[in-house]
Amino acid sequence: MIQMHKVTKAYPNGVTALDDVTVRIQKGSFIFLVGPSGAGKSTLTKLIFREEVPTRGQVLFNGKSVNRMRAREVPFLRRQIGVVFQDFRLLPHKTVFDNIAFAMKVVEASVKKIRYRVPEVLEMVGLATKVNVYPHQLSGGEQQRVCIARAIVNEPLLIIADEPTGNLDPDMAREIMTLMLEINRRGTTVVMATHAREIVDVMRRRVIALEGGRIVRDEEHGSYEQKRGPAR
Amino acid sequence: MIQMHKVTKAYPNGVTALDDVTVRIQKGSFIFLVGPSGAGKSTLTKLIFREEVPTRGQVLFNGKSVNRMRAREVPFLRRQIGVVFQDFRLLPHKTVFDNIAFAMKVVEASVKKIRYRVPEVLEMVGLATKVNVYPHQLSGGEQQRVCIARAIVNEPLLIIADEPTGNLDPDMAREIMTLMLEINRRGTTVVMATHAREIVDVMRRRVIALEGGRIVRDEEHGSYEQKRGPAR
Amino acid sequence: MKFRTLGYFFGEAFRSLGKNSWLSIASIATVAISLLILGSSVMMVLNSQYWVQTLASDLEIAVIMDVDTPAGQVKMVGDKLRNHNLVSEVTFVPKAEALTEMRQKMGDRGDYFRALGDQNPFPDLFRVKAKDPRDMAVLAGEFQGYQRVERVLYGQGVAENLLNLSYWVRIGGLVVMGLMGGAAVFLIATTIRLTVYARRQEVGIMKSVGATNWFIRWPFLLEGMFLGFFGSLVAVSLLFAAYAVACHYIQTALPFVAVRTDPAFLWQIFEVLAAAGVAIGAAGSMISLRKYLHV
Amino acid sequence: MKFRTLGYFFGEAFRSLGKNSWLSIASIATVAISLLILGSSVMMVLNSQYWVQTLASDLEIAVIMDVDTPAGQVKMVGDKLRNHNLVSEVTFVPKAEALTEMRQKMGDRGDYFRALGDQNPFPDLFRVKAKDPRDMAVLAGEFQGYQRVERVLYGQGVAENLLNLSYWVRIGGLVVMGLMGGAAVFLIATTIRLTVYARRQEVGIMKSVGATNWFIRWPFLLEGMFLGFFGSLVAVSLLFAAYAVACHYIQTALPFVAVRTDPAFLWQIFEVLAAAGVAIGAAGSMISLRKYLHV
Ligand SMILES: Nc1ncnc2c1ncn2[C@@H]1O[C@H](COP(=O)(O)OP(=O)(O)OP(=O)(O)O)[C@@H](O)[C@H]1O
Ligand SMILES: Nc1ncnc2c1ncn2[C@@H]1O[C@H](COP(=O)(O)OP(=O)(O)OP(=O)(O)O)[C@@H](O)[C@H]1O
Ligand SMILES: [Mg+2]
Ligand SMILES: [Mg+2]
Repeated sequence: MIQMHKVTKAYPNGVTALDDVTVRIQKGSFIFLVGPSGAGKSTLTKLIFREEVPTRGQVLFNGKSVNRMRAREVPFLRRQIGVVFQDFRLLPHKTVFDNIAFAMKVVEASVKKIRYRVPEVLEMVGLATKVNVYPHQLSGGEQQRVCIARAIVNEPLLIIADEPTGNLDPDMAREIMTLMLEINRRGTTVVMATHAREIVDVMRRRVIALEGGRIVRDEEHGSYEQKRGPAR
Repeated sequence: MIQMHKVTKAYPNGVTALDDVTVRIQKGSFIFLVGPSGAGKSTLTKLIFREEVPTRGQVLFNGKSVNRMRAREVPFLRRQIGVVFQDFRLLPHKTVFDNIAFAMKVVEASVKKIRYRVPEVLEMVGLATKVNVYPHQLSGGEQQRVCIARAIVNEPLLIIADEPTGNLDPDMAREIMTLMLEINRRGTTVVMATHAREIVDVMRRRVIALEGGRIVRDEEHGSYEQKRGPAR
Repeated sequence: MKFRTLGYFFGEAFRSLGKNSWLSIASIATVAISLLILGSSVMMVLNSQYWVQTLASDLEIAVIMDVDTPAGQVKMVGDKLRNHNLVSEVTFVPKAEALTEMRQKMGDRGDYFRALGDQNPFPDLFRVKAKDPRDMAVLAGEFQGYQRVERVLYGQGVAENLLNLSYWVRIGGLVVMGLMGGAAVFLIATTIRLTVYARRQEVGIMKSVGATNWFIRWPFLLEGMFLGFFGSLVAVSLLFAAYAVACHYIQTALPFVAVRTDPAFLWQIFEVLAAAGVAIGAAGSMISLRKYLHV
Repeated sequence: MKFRTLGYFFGEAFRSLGKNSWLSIASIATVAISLLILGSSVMMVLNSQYWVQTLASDLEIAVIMDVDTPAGQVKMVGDKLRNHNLVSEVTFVPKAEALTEMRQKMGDRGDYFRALGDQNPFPDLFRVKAKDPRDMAVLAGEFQGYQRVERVLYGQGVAENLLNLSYWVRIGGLVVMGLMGGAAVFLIATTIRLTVYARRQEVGIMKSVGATNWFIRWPFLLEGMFLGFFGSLVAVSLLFAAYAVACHYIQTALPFVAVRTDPAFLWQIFEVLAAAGVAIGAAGSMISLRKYLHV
């Protein structure tokens, strides 16, 4: 589904966030991106939905070049991808309902479908009671969950989640992970950048570890850190 | 140092975030605030530096009423408190250096002191190389560390850290915790809201657990969750 | 594009108008001020042109007969003038009347004409109006050739001067209108640019969840157009109120100045300003959005 | 407040001016446009007042003697007029001159005076200028009482009309200036309000790290004042350029219209506009900041 070939990303100020990264992500897989702060995890995900374009190399999504794509096509790429942004990116002047409904209006969903689907996803992330409040009236974890709800509402082909449990308590984090697994089971590809050691170690999925913009580890049933002896 | 007496906070939209909370925090102590997402942790900290005022009850800081304070005095209260905000709150049009220097200029520190002190704290949080970039050019964890640096730069009497390790990898989180402990050892009071079970359980400090706006647990050498049998 | 999306666009535009109420008011006021300036200069130009035209059409050619021309020949010339196809009106001023008129014109000093006794040194003359004031020079030349015509006077250049003036008023008016129109577009573009600037973050978020440029643009565009339209309504109301007062004042104080008050004229002004308002709003929005859509 | 903090305030103000360069340019342009409008109306008012004054001071009283007054008595009246303490200038126009003048005034039709032969029906007269045109009515009444004065003329109400006009021009000018000044303050307040609105988040952050209201305010205030000042510079430059052209045109085309071109006058205009620009910028900033400081 996603192919990156010798991708290098240097930001205009000279920081090389990704350095010669080649990776291939199968449709329907569940992938953890791990690595220290500043390793390039977010940058890697941003290349997929073309928030950034690579300095060198190729990014393909479903066989189509993302970096050579024309500007007009970009919105249609993004509609196939649900993103949980590390900084949430909620529209400050819209309620929780309207924030999620906006993602549906963009794809011209019917009013009926919006009325049915938005409460459903809010229920899934445990925010049924916060339908009509504005983002600044939510706690950090609640904002994060709104962002998760928005990412899944259109049932995209791919979900990119950047640190989706950073502001959640362990119980809530577990619930969100269960939700992600459920969505993945239905065929959606999931790419998740995370620092949550416990979660990664428990789930035993493919782990891609970045460090200084390079892939330092890529294991099919990996753990958060390099295995030293048996898994705990 | 901080006293809260029968404090209730209801937001204008009717949500009761804190319900009859009474708590007393000694000078020099190190306190964890835990609890599920939306429990009221951030709200409790916001009452201390008067980002919010309680609906009922009293908040005292160093014996002075915070909620009855006149608007003119508020800046001087805030200068005694270093806050790591859950949403970072960095000035988008200022570089990392200027963001931190701003907190020093507010207290009219000398240019010489600023030149010396800012790189020092950036070094402490591991961002010595990011002095002259803007917040949007930083990764999530890097932004969080800038916020930590800003909170400690003026050597405040109290540090309030709201989820300061949510975007950091475990190694970096450990370093930051070491830093906080070091600062605490020098006499600074630290109040930290967190979901990081590992950290809380390892440190064995006072833990105040909130749930639905009420204090459900307050232990001198507590753990993240209610003890069931011996600590693991 | 589906119909419901259209509904969304209008809904968003109105919600934003309502939500940023003071911002909306400020924008409307800006549009109104600009259009007020524009509108008053349009009205001034049109009116001064109209006045010059009216003045010019009041201008006349004096055809002065030889003092001793017999009445028969005077009548012949009169008929010839009246039948000329470029002439609209001919008035005959006989000798006697000319003397009286002269005396009046001289006012107090006219008393000294008494010295003339019963002599009447004045000739018969015709006052001739041309259908089109621009033909006056040609007509004057032609009349000069008629029999027993002593001389032809037509304001000694006043007509040409007035027509010239009318030309310059038109040019000057266009320049002023152009400048004011430019200033208006600039002011509104600035205002809308600032509102978009204040919302650049939102635009970025919208793009990152897959909204197309036009999906983002339409609500802003409609908002700009509504702001422009409301602004033009305010401008037209104020302008017409001020105009009514000014007309009243002018008609009593300066009755010789012609002003236009016909509804067709006012309606035209309204149409022009409303269209200008909407166009300005739309242009302002488009200009402003360009910058922040490349997210 | 320490000196270094002052440096910080100026530094911030300039940095912000440079960083939001297009925003700064837009604000400067807004100030410039507003002040241009304000400035041109000030100049128009002052000039028309000046013109009316000049005109009024050119007005004269004609003191007409009886036709058959002996030269001695005429001279006596002349001396009396010249020694009057409200009179600034007296010109004597003897009979002969009056006839010539009359002939010239009559132009072509003056030929008919030939009928008068050698008779001169005109009297001796004096043209008298008052020191203050407003005294003319009083003086005229007084002169009427002098011996052998046949009648006194002073423009048959023209003087009063002109003085009246001058009064109305002043009133009207003040109204226009008031409106334009208000519009300018409003436009700039809007502009600065929008810049502050765009930065309300920043203001909130500053407050939450312990900045006092004045610490936040000063850079914005200075920025507004600089914007206002630069705007007034632009306005003054354009205004003076346009004025130079207009003066040149008026002095050649309409030589009888008086215009003010003395440096003192221009300097005064500059001072007024610069002060207005700075005040407007400061006022705009203060108004705009009020709302967002209650964080
Ligand atoms: N817009 C940008 N301009 C310049 N440098 C950037 C930009 N965005 C990120 N960087 C730099 O690129 C590097 C990788 O950033 P990235 O956000 O991908 O890290 P990350 O792995 O997501 O870290 P974290 O876990 O802290 O979120 C960092 O050093 C960061 O400072
Ligand atoms: N400004 C506000 N207006 C209305 N309700 C608010 C506001 N801020 C917070 N709340 C609500 O108050 C409750 C407590 O919020 P608070 O931010 O204190 O939670 P928290 O414990 O910090 O959660 P988290 O761990 O997710 O950050 C939540 O239900 C939240 O929705
Ligand atoms: Mg990241
Ligand atoms: Mg919180």
